[in-house]
Amino acid sequence: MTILAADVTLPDNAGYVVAAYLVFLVLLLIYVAIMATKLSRFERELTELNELADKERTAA
Amino acid sequence: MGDAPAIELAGLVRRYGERTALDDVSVALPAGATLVVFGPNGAGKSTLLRVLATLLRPQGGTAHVLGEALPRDAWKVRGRIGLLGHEPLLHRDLSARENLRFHARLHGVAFERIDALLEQVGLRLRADEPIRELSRGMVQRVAACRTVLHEPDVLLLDEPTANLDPAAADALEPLVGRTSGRTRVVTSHDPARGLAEADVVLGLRGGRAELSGSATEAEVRELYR
Amino acid sequence: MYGTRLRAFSLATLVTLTGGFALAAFYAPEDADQGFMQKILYLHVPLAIVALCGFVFGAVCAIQHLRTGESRWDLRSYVAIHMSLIFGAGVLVTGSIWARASWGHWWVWDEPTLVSFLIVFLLYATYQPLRFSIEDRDKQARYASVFAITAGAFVPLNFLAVRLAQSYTHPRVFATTDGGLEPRMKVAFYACLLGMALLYATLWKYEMASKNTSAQIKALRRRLAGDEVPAPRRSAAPTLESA
Amino acid sequence: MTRAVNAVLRRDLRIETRTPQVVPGMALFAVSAFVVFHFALQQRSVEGNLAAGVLWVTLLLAAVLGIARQFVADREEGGFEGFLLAPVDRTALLVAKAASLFLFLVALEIVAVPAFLVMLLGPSPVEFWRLLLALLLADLGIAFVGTLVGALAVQSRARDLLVPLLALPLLIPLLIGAVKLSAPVFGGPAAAARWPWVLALYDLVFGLVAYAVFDFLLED
Repeated sequence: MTILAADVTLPDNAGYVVAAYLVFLVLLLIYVAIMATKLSRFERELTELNELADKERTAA
Repeated sequence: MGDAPAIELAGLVRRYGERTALDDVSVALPAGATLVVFGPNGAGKSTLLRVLATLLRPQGGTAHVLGEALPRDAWKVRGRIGLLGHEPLLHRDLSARENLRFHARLHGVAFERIDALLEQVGLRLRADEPIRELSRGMVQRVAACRTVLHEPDVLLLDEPTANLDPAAADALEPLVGRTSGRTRVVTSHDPARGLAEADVVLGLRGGRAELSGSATEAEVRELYR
Repeated sequence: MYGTRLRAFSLATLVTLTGGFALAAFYAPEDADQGFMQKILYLHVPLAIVALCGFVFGAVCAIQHLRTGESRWDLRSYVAIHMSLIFGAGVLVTGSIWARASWGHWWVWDEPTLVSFLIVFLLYATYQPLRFSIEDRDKQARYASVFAITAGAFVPLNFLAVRLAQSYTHPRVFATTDGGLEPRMKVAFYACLLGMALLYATLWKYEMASKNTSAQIKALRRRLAGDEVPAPRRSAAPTLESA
Repeated sequence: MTRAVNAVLRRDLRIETRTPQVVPGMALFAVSAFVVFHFALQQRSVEGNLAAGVLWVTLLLAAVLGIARQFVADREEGGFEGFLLAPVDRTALLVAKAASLFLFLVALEIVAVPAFLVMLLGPSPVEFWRLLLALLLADLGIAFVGTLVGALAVQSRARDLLVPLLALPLLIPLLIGAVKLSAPVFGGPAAAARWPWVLALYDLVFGLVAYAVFDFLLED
């Protein structure tokens, strides 16, 4: 039965440990991905604003 | 009280999130006088009254009501002002008398005054009916009773006679009209009638004071253009 | 400015967290009862402690916000709770994996710390819906702060009640961090805890810097668009006053 | 302070007696829930921990209904503003609202507890005072937390959704204490002596928290 899983030897349990650390890694990577989208949005917006500023200067 | 103005605003600013509802509004009103505020819908009239009523904090500039600075001394001002707005601030399931008793308890006013006021506005016989069974004009009369229940020094009236027929509007006059002898701030959409009762005029558009002090009817009409 | 010292924070996090995990893997001995899988402790418990401290930090910022009325404190509180929620998700998943490894079930109700954590997590999960359902910015910020303070007070009470309610049937490795762990385990554990705290701080700074940047860009856009930009305004879902 | 508490409390009770909504709604819900439990559990009667659980879950959910209605009249009919315009301490609103919620809960329990004893409970109750103590302490806690949650949620668009989402997790410690304390009444395991104190601590903490933060929910 599964209750006895605690007695199982190392190789079986190692999977769970690795899985737990993987979860942590995945969460971090998701965060990196979210930050990446934000960063690219900032870049796009700043480029756009820069062009806008250039136009204003030539107009003035 | 001396010569200190009853209401004094200097550079008043109030925002709702992104939108600026009042922008750099200044005005002074002597005690016992009437200030009429004109302006199209959304110009900031109601916001102005809510700031004066201590319901909204000013976010810039200074506001003094009855010599007390808002919002710091707001608690000293409460109880000396009466607000009559679009909402009657009455519970629909309770009768006029029960509603007024609630406010009388809050303000520490004796119940005898309730009967006197209801008599004065001719609602004594209907005082025990739930508010929801009264007509719009009657509700507004009860709301006027609520406004003056605690003998406020300053009245803040947000289009008190809007949607009322002339007879109903006249019934409010002795309580909250010019003859009540109180300092009054009234908002209005009606240039002729508004100017007739105004000692001081304030014209708002987009939160800014376009007219201040005195104005002609033509100038007021220009606000709505 | 929240970007300052961000690099130092990132490096410190990198060093301590990898160092901590390395200690946990190679230096700390295996647990006598639980064997290798006890190694989850070095991940799960620091995560949980840091997440809870983050919630408390959010409550402290919320108190500051109500006292001063400055929107930057609201932003700090928001970001703290936001990060703690992410960490909390990690806690629940790793805790569940540990329960599976050690007792054979994905979820056990007689592990009071984990159960308490679930309740706290459920409560805080309402934080964002609450914010989004209040339109007026000032009011939203104020109500969110009231929530953060209430929930902050709830955290210890909840742990107390849940712990008292449980019978101690299972061997508990980490409830007695001071007494139960042998010295080498302790070293590894505290290294991991420090690393995790640094990670939280770093991510918090990242998020603050990002929110600040987005507020600055918005302000710049307004300036360039030529509208008369009124003096400081409060802007989108909680961001800074774009000064 | 007493003057304002008195005014608000009287008004709330008057509204409820004039057009009864909250208390009958909660009571009806509780009785319906007992019927639902009967069929869902497929049992003629319950006892012990199960009985305590059924009773407290029902009371808690009924309380959530009451919490959601608590400030609706104030918001829709200008009760907030009417109160804020008066020269009174704003804490009075918290006290009055908590008191009225407390009274509504007592009224609910006067109906729901006998209904539970008759409809679902198997063994006859022993040491009934334990249940009364649990009800008293829990009602106090629900009154504070409920007033806070009600005021928090009433300004939001998703009020009906937020109230249970906020209130249920917050009330879990209280539920634990109440169930532990009242289980012996229905033939459950004996309760440790500490549970009344845990409940009292809960009441104290949330009473203080509500007192500290309530003002900020009223400003505009």
